[in-house]
Amino acid sequence: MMDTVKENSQPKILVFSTEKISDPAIDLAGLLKMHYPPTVFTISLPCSSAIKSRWILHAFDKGFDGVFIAADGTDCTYGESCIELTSQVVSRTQDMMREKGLDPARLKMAAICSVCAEPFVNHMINFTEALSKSD
Amino acid sequence: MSEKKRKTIDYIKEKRVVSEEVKEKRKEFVRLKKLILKVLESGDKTIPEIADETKLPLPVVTYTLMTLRKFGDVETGEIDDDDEFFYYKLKTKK
Amino acid sequence: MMIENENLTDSAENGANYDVLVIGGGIAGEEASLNLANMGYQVLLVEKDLSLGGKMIHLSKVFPTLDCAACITTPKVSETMRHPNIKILTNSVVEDIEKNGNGSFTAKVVKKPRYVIEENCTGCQECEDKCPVVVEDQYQYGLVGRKAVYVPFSIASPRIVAIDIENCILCGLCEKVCPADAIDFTQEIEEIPVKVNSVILATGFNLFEPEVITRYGYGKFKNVVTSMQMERQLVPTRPYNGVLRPKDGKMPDNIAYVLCTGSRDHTVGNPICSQVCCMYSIKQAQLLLGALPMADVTIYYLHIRAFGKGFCEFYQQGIGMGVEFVKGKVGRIHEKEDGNLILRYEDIEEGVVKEAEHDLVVLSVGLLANPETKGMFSNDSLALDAFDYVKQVDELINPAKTSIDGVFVAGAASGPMDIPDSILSAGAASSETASYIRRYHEK
Amino acid sequence: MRNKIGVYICQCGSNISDYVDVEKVKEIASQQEGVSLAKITMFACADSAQKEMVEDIQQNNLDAIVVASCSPQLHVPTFRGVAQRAGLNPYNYVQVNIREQGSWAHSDNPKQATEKAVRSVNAGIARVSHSEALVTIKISALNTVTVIGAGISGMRSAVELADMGTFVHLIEREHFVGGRVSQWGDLFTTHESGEEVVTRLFEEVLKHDKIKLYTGAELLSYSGSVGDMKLQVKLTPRYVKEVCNIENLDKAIEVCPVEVPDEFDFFLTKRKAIYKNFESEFPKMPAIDKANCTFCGECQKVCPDIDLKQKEQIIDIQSGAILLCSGFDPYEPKDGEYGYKTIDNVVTLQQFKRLVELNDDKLIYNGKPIKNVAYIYCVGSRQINGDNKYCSRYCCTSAIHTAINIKEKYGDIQNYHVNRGIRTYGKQELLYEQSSIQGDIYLQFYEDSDAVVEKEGDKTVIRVEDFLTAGKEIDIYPDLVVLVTGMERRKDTSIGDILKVPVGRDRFYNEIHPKLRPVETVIDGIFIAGACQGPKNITEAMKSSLSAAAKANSLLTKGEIELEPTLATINPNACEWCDKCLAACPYNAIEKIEHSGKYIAVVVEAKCKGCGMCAPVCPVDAIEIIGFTNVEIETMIEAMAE
Repeated sequence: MMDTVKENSQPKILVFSTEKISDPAIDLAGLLKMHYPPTVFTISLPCSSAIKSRWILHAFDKGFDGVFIAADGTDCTYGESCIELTSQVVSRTQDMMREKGLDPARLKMAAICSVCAEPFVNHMINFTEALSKSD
Repeated sequence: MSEKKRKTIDYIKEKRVVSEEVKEKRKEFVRLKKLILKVLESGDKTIPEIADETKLPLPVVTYTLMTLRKFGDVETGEIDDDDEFFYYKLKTKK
Repeated sequence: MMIENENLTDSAENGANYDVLVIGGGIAGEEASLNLANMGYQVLLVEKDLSLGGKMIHLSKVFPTLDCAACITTPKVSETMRHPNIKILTNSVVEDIEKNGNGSFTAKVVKKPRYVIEENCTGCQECEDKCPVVVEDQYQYGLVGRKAVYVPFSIASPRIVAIDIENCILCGLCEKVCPADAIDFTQEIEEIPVKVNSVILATGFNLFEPEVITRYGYGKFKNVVTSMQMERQLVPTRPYNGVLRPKDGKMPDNIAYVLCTGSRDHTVGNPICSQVCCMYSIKQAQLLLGALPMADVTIYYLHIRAFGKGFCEFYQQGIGMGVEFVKGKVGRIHEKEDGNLILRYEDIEEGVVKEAEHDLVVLSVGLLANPETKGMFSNDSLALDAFDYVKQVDELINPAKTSIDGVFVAGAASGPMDIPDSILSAGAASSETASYIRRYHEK
Repeated sequence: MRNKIGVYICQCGSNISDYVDVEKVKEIASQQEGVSLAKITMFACADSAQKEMVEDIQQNNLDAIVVASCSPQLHVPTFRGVAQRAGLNPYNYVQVNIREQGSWAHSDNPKQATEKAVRSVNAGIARVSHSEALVTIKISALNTVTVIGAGISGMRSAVELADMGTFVHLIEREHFVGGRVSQWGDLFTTHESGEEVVTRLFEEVLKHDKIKLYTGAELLSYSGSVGDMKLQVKLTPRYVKEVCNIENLDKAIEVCPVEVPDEFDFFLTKRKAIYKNFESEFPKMPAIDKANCTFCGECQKVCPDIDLKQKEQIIDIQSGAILLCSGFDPYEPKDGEYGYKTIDNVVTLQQFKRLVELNDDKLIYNGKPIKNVAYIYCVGSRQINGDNKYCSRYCCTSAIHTAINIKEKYGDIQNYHVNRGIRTYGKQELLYEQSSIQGDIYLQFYEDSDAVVEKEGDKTVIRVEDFLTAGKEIDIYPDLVVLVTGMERRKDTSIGDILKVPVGRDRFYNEIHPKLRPVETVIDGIFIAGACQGPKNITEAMKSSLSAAAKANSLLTKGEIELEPTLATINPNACEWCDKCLAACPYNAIEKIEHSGKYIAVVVEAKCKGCGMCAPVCPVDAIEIIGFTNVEIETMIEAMAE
């Protein structure tokens, strides 16, 4: 599936990960030499509920095709409210995306625990595939 | 880096003897590995199919195959129509 | 690797090398070490395994919150690894602990060779890739193989390789390919004498080995597995590509749990309840229903001990998800030709013996005392309880106190315990230790 | 802006350089704005490489460094250390992951792995160029803990804290210490009595000059934050002078005309308005129960040590942390629940235990000798219809232990255990075995059914559908029915309300995390221990008390608390107080203040954890997280997108 996409047209994905929970999973994917598209870039934050809509919109503005939030989910060390607040960030941003004529499906979120290497890789492969189809 | 340069394997070779059992175990794994990889050359197979063709006991095939999968010789394919057994295939190396 | 001399002298009061010797780097040992290090005490943490993290780091998710065990353990492990007041020796054991007249202790730490220069190894695994030897992987409980030179497991700490010299064929390939010159076959056993002001035993527990109960056929019937083997199958870093039968790789759809395997059983010499098996089985059952949506899971139990905070609700959640609970004592297991298993059990509700067929059986094995703890002390001086756990001599008021003043116990070394209780017990041990040090060695 | 940046690209042996063209990465990095040197290194983490970096920083006056190597999880402290040794602020350092998230993840595609590394390093350079020099925030902390509740948990924590060198204010609402355990008799597993345990602990408390005990003390208000917490406490007088003649006081009790049911004996006996519990209880003198005293003055006539003119006092207590050990209430069955209060021979386990303590040779209740005792389990716990879905943990063991005791004490007794599955976990299993061997009979009702207690003529009958005999209905005619009642959170929630400690589904105080931080609450500096956090037996309560003592001591012992400087900041010019950040903050770290004629929000540094939950909810984007500011994140995005 990846081979059919020309290299320079591969969709670019920005991942917001978290220092304690999802970043270790993304590292683990590399450790286990699991491959995902190299057009995936990561910015790590303390907690996924700290992501600002303006950053996401900025990423689309600058040429990213998709933004993926590798959320803490229930493992968040800062408390249970993380899940709800992160979802609010997503829905608020998706509203803004609609207003700007951006497909809200270009913003995705999933909880990635610190050993969820395989789920992360699958998310990246599937998201890349979905984004290249929609283009 | 440390100043160590000499190959230290020579040092331990003078002190230790490798047991026959360990040597045997290694040979046996190489044999199993060859048998299984050979069978997979003709196409994707489930564990019972591999066991059938290689005449190896089922648990031996499972253990060896999963080890080969772990070290990147074999990868997982689709599941069969009854949702019971996965097919396994040779990993295409670049 | 040598211990730097500066660490061995005058780092603690009273001419001792360390304020505390913590034995065991599982969750209890880490918690105790961190508490004391944060109070400013110098800690020597000795772990017999190649990595910190104990049993917990190998678990999937943990009851009753279902948060991932690795997400909880690894931050604690790395905090321990980095703490300036904690010195860690892995692959090492403690011998000859003896109490001195002034309230301090001498002991001998025996550091086994890893054949790898710890500070040089970057964990790149190039050697592992080339190593021609495959043996059973003890960290996957024998379900797959590993190499003779290997990183213990992917989230190990330190995440560096070790050479299993017993199974090494001395081909030297690892040394040849190592880009960091980290392989060193000249390493020998090192004996390091230490003087410490107190000792914490966080030596944990052993898992019951079910081969003893021949009626269950563990070892003979490959589709009878232990709960720890199932735990590994449920982890993202699992041995297989999913939950599969070890015999033939079939995806199971009718799984049975046999509770109290090796617990509450005089015939195996362990009459007490292991405290965690009910809950981890209910947890695994819930995870299995998630991983295998079409599967049935049946738990054969005597009593469900869902006693802790949130446990009872978790048990009800299991019932709600469709886990079947049968009050029954499993007598014998037979294997059919297709690998399925017939369980003969006494249905306690109806008072009759019944049979049921399952395609995978998980033995919920109990916890046993770690027999090595007592041997660490000279002259049999450490008292044990009737089940060989470290005896708590003042259980109600000083729960960490042992028969030797200045030696304290943390976690499952004093009896079966779940993770929250182990953490609390380690907290108790750190308080009692700090007070002891103040009483005897300060001022 | 930093403009003398040093960049180091690590080969990691060949782990990175096999797949990533490090030369190319270095070339492009060296052309970035602000970069004054770029180098390739074999192993950045090696000692020699670290020394080289220190020299580079000092010789070239570098004002920031970037190391592109492995995961920040592994080496951020290493390179922060390098910066520090070279005299550079450790926060002017950024690590870029080109191994786990570069060469290894994309070893199948070296060309693109290189591309990704180039952009990631450029992003790192962009980020570091906006980085600020930060210093760790230090707040001073008073090495004093206020322990609320002088039951066994509170006393045990207080003693340990004092042993470790922390000063303790121990405040107890009642006039006597010891809490619930002083009401217990013989205890599993050591066979000490509750009275003995309390006495031992209390003697330790008395010995310590680092513990100040206040009885009759009630928390009124709380302010401040970790390190410096202020409490206002009301002291109710006991109307008895501190130095007094015990004999006279005993006479005073005799002459007191007021009799009320004694709660210490769970209302099985009566006491006077001037009263004491047991001999060793603190202080060894009675107290006058203000609520029931008529102030008739009879006692004062026989005892000059009584002073009915004592006044209420309000005092201020200052401490660095608070440890809550406020305990539990035993579940009080509703009238008619299993015949409680409607059938004469139904008592609770707590009452039964007092009854056993009060009856030496023969077990007698309401004048009748007791031969058959039936225990109904899970009263107030694991409720099918009620709110208490949880298991109270200690009651199975406690009831069985009592059943064994009474058989030993009185001989000829038959025990019936009507239960919902016995939970004698761990070593307590042996008690269950022992009681079965002594001939106790166990009947188990179904999870979703219930036992029924009724009057049948002059007899009391328990009807139970017995699970163990395939649902056969069995009737038992006991002389006494004991309701094995569980634990509930304290009915009086005033302390929790004042301190704003969150509660869990079971309404007990909630810890931050049951495994990682079981004695800490979301409020920094407020700890919980013992049964106020959830049902516990004595050993378990002791463990949690000692754990909390360890945590509180290690927090305060250095006299100051260090906080990471990566906290939220609020731009006072932009902020238009709307309280959204306050609502989002899980740590209550936002305060409303007046600033240049308007209300704005400010971050309380001592409470902020830097999680950033407040930042996205601000409608005017006034909040930034230091180290993750808009300019840092957005320039990174630009570098990655190029």
